Amino acid sequence: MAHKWGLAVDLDRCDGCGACVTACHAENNIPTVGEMQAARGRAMHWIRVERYWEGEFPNVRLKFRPVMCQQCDSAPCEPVCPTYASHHTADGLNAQIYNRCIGTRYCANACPYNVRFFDFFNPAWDKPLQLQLNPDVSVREVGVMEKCTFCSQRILATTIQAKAEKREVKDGEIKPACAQACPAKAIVFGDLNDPESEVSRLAESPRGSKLLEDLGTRPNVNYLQRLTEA
Amino acid sequence: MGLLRRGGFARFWTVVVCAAAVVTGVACGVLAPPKSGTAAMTVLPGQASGIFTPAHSSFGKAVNDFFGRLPPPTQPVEFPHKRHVEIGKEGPELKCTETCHEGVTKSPVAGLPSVNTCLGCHAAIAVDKPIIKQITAMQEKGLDLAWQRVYGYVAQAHVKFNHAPHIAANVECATCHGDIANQTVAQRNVNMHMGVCVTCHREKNAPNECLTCHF
Amino acid sequence: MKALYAMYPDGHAAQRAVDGLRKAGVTDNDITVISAQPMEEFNFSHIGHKTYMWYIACLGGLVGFAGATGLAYITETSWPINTGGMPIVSWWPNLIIMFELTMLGAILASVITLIVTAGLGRRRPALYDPEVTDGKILVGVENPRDASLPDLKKALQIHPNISLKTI
Amino acid sequence: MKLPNDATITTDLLHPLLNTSWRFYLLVAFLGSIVLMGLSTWIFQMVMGFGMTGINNPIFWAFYITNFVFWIGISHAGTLISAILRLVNAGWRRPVTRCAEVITAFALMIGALFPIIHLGRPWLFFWLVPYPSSRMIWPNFRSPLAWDFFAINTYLTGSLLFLFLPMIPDFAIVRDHSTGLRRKIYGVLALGWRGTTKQWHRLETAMSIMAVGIIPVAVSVHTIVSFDFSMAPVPMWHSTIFGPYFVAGAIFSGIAGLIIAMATLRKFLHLENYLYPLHFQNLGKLLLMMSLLWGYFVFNERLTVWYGNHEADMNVFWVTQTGSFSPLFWTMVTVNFVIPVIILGIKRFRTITGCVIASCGVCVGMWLERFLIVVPSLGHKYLPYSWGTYTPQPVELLITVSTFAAMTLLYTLFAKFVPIISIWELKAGKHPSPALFPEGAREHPLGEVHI
Amino acid sequence: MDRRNFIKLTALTGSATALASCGNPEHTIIRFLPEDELTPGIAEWKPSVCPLCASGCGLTVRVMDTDVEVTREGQAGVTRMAVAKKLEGNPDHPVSRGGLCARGQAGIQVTYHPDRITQPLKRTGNRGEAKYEAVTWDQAIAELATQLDGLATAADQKSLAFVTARRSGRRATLVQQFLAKFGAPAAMAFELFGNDVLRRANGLSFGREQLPTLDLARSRYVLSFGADFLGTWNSPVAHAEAYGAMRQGRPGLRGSFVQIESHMTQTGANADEWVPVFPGTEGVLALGFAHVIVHEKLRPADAAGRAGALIAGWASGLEEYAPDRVSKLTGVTVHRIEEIARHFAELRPSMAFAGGPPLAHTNALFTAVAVNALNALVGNINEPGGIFFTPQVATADTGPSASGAAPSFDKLAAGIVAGQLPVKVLLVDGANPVFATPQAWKVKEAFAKVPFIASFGSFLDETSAQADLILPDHSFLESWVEAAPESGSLVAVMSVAPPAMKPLYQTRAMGDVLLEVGRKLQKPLDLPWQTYEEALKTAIAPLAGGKDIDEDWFAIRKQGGWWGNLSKPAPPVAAASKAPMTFVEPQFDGDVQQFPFHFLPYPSAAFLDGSLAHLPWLQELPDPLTSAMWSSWVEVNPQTAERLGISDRDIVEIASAHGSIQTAAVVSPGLAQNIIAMPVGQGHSMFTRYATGRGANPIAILAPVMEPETGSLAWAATRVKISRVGDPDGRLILFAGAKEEKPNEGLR
Repeated sequence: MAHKWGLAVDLDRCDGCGACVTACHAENNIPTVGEMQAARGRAMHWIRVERYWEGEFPNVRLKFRPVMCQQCDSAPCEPVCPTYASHHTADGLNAQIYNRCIGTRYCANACPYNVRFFDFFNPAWDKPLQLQLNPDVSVREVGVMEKCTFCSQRILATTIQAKAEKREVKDGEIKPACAQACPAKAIVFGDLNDPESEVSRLAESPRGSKLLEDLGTRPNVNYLQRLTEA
Repeated sequence: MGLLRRGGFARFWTVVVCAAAVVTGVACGVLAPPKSGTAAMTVLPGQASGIFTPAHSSFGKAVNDFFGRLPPPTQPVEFPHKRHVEIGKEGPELKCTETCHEGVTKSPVAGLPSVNTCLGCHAAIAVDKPIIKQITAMQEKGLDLAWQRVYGYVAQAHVKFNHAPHIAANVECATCHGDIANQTVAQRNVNMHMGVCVTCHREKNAPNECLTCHF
Repeated sequence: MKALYAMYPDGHAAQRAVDGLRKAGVTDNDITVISAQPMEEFNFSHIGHKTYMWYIACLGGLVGFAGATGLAYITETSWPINTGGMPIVSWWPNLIIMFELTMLGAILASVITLIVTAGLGRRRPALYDPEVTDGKILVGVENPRDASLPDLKKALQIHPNISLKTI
Repeated sequence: MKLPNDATITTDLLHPLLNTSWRFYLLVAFLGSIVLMGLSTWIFQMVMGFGMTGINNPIFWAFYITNFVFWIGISHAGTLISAILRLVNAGWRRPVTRCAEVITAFALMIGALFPIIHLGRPWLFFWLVPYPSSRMIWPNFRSPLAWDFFAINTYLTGSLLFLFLPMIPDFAIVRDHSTGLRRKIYGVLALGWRGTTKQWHRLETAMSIMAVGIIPVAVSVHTIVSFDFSMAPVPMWHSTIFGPYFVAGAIFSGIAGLIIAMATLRKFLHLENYLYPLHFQNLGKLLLMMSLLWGYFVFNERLTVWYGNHEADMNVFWVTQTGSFSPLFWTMVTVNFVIPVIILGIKRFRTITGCVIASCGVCVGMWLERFLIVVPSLGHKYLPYSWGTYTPQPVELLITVSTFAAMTLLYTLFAKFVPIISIWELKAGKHPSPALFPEGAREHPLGEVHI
Repeated sequence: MDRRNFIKLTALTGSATALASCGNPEHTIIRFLPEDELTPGIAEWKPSVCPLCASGCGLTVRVMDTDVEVTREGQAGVTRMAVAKKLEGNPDHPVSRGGLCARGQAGIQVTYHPDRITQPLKRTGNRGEAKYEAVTWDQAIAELATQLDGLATAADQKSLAFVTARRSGRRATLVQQFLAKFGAPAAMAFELFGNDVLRRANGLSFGREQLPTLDLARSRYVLSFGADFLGTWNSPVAHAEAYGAMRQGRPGLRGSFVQIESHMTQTGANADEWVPVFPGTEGVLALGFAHVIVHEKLRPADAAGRAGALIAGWASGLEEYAPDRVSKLTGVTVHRIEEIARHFAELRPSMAFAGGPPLAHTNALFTAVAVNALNALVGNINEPGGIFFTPQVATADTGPSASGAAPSFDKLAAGIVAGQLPVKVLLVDGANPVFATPQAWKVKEAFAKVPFIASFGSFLDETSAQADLILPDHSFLESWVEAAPESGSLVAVMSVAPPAMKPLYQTRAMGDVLLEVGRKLQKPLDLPWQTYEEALKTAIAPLAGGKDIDEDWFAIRKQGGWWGNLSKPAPPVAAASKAPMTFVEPQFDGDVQQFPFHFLPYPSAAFLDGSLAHLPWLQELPDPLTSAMWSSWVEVNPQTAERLGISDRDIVEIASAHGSIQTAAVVSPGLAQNIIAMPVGQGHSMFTRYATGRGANPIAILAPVMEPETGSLAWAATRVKISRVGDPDGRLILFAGAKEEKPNEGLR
């Protein structure tokens, strides 16, 4: 049975520390664009922790929400790509194929979550910072789109491993960088087709909801709402 | 052409042309690359300098990559594959996938042997041959063989070929590498392009998803 | 080639010349009338009127349509890739491409027909006289049979001060 | 006003072709330098990286796409208009059609260039072409950009042919009036045109077929351009009105462009005897109609959004109505609606000057309209945390400017090498045989027959 | 960094040398013999310990075979090395439990930082000029030895001073032994956001001079007095893990959490109830709660025992802390006080703790003791879901103790400047006092007076730049690394791990250098170990208590440390005699009229006290609350901003009686009208290319107000004035989108 990879983000556990953001940078060779480019609104964070203020002092509340690619089942970014660079895989991933991307940036426009990022320049690392680069992930060059892949390199490695050992992938065996780093264990990754998996169990939660559900994008990320009172 | 036959227009056009010159000048001015975003640091002795980037160092390289032209590999020594494979046939102690390219069975990368590997055997065998002398000398000097990849892709293809699963699926090395067993230095025998991979994957109904190789 | 022709100042003269030729038993196909503009209102301008251009254009359109349909279907099924949960062969979007190629087919077909049937871009010399561009109208016969020459001359000589020309 | 006769028509209209003044070279040099600057800017942008533009996250489309839509819009001047006029056989079209069709051809070429300029990796644009490759993968026909590719190519091919066919007889005329090399060249271009009754008839049949064909294509092209936006679930983009809205806007700006072009030609090529105030009045009426139509569409678009009161849409709505984009918005409304309606609605203002003023306003306004469609929506999508703003950078401005120069340059060159008014059509319209006239008919200076 | 985008970059896509996995290397490349024979493409996981803060989280390091550019005998070439690729939390480690914070993730960039010091350096230019020449290790060590011999011959060993970050474990022991044997005063541990007050209070209340371990996971009601425990305070990773469990780890039971602070922190943002109070009155509030609890007979007063006895009038029912008075003092409504008090007493297990700004006032000790008393009253000490004290592994040897305690840092500086403390040789290890101290302390002037300064730093920061000799330490991935976590774990922990990779440069572990210097002295110090590793092994291996010490050692270093129950845990220290304390108004520096605002510097989520500002990942990490990157800012309450005509991104000047700084304003609803909050971390005058000259440093303008009992800096006790001095100039970079006039605030 094919997998259907999904995330569950428990906003009641998330404390907005940003560990996932840095972990993602480390795992996926996301370039640090630098002060000037950041000022131009070109900072790349495949996962970002959105924060929203509510109310005024002293009755002020703050809410965090980590937003990464929602890997939508009917993703608006996919059909608009003229070269199939953005498309859907059999196991429910929203793939972005860098080498096929010609940089129309249409997908990024179509994405309601703004989780797609464009390489405005060739990335650059002051030597020897590049020694940290993860050989399992491409270094994207100028002019291509990139986005959260659910750490597909980890998924692939584990599935190959499992295949070599003639077994199924165990639940919780695959962890994207963000889930692995998260100290509060707020991010859970797993197979939504497997009813036993942790992520499916969380998806059942009454607190569960999906981001911008009304747009009909059918995301594969479940957000478990933060409770306001004990 | 009959444009502007009235008087005074000559003057007008001269003005316009000057304006054009100014525009161009200004253009070049504003197009100057932005200044550095960071304070210039005094580089201390022994500190690394320079940057790492996927950009091409020259236009020529860029064009080559665009057309997928890889420079022909030039190996440091004339490694006789044929000879070693023959020996491998005779005895168990020499196997492509165990002795020199041991990564191939368990890793994405097959791996290229270092001098140490060579001298594992050649400390005793054929020590008088000049080529062996040469590499022995290299090891003493602390140098290694700078093998060049024979195949391999331009970076812009973003291809990640994982050897291990292919070996596990009993794909012959020769399928992609050609009959290296009968060559001295490895040559680029097979013209590998995406079509080859896709066709084979379709025949063997291996995953044909882009993400299998491009990520 | 040889030809016998005369230049006429206006449509009426040309019309008379044409009628004369017809009387002389020259079939419409052998009569050549050349003018610097179409002269719909004169009967002679209907020589060689018959054409299938409209049908050919429609045919071209059909070809384009078929081509587009095939292209879309074949390419989409040759490597089925799911985008946004849409069907692999999704006809709504394909309709747009099919429409465009249909129109392209029609347009190209009609232009090609024009070039072929109007004998444009041919190399071989044809009966022509630059005076035409000054508003004169040329009426003549190409490769007339020597026997019929006198009758033709008579037919073309509708007025004394019209000078017959031969090549 | 003396009416031109056959002879004067030919001499007048061939005059620019047959003798050249130094000012022509000066003008070409001037425009050429700007175009070159534009090209080098583009190369600079490619070499340095796309980041030289002001594009950012989340505003991934801005100036280039605005220009793309704008030029495609302008391109609707010619072919569509002249095709319609041909079909209804409006005699006053005769001096107008060619200048119009030329605009179409060149505006399309320029417009089609912009999607390539705006690509992150322009050198790979050919992946949009469906051709068999070793990759065994094809373009995605589900993408509006693929539709664009087909639509624009069809329209471009059609327009070029539509422009070229009626030029053949004129080339023949030039051929017969020139000598030497020029004669050879025009001889080739004339495709051995003689003007036999058969040729004339085939030509006119072909023209009417194409006129029938080109109109739906033109409509489809701008509808598809509008699909680029309306297919995406972006606030204020995802709207069914965009198709007709864009087509109307395109014709609107197209007519404006045509009026400006004609006025320029009339002035500099001294075509007062061919382009009468009547032409401008007629086009002015068209423009007025389109202006009202445009206003109607804008009102519809805004009203539905405001009434629907969807949160995300309203963010964009207010940003354009009262927010940072409001100055642009209200400028647009003024120059696209208020001014044209005033000028063109009042008969005594509907002079050549009046039309030109209105048209210039409309060109600016329509450019703004496209900008206001593209940018504010992208800057204010659903999650406020990822909102953004946009400021154009030098490269974008320079490339934009250079395309206007390119348009002028191409037009100038065309007017230099091709009779800008169709000689034979003019003649054909000029002297219908009295034999066909009912009694009491009088001839209109433009070949119209008024009973 | 932006510069780099324009150096010889063509946009013409990827290069052949991007990664080892693709393309052909250059023909002319020189290869040296591989350092490690690792199977290329296969990752190894090695244990390590995160040194970036005091929590001592255990790491696992992903190590892979990589081509590294190196220079051998002046010849540039490439060699294959096993280098670290990614840091993850060690799932077995009792502190990190598999998690890792953003700072820890970025720690890997310390090793690969382009501005790392690669070899010993000797100063050639003036101090602070950053002009250095390369010297060999032998020369460097000889140099240091000569200096020390100079002191020895002059019988002036006392004038050797050693400044270090607060360190535990063998590294500290080694330094202490070194100094003691040499005859110098003990090392001075300097940290800006220190917790000495809390340690002292815990010592007084519970006999444990250490930070508390919070058993959040099992708690039902958490009362935090200003402690940013999820962000920067104490042991954030352990806290976050437990916090997650507290919220959703127990089916049907969700712990609630109240944050009492005067400026909203990342932690406060997660609170169910956020209670702003007047700065410095948190102690009163705590006693207000206690008052309610006692009076409503929810708990008997004597339940507090020793901790309660430290509060004057505790036994008599805390009459002067009646809710109405407390309400006046703190600005919290009576109703709220009573409500929270009842919850705290009833929803048990509950816990209360204080940290951060409340303990940075002149009355900090009172506050801490009061909170302890509240805790004790409800009986949360060493109870599940309450507060624990991690058993401490004794790593200090019974060697000679240092001759004379170290003076507090401000006194040292003052002493040097005044010439009373003639420090002749100053060794600096891992501290950056020149940056992290108020200008009023005149540390830079003091350093200028010291004849010889040697630094073990890996980077040229404000302090290292003063050094005459730099003996660069390994990065933590290249050397033996250890940590004895003071808190965060319920069992005793001693983290230790071998190098995860070979050193990239000619650096040396500080421990080994000290040992070698000790040997090289004219009068060798005969320290009991030859190497740092040996020092670690001798103390840590026995913890396992196995037969074969080598086996134990192997097992320990393999799992990245030892943890478990100590055979003989240290007993609580006896009660120090202390007069019962009463609330005294906190003292603030600066006249209220002239300086109307409380100035509240706080450790930034990314840089802590600024020691991490050199890591590009952290510079580009959006701040949790303001989403600011690459910049520093000051937070102002909306009403205040409106009153002063300040709007977002405007440039403002903050002036205290001791100086002024300029930075960009962020209008934030998360703090009271009379408070100005500013993150610490930016404003380095010299700290690698990424941090130099960026933003402003709030520490500089702090008043030299000290907490009297412990003599630690009361960094929240400064008053300032703020004024708009300029329009936005782009120095503040926000990741969050610009707000329009019709902002969409709510979550969708």
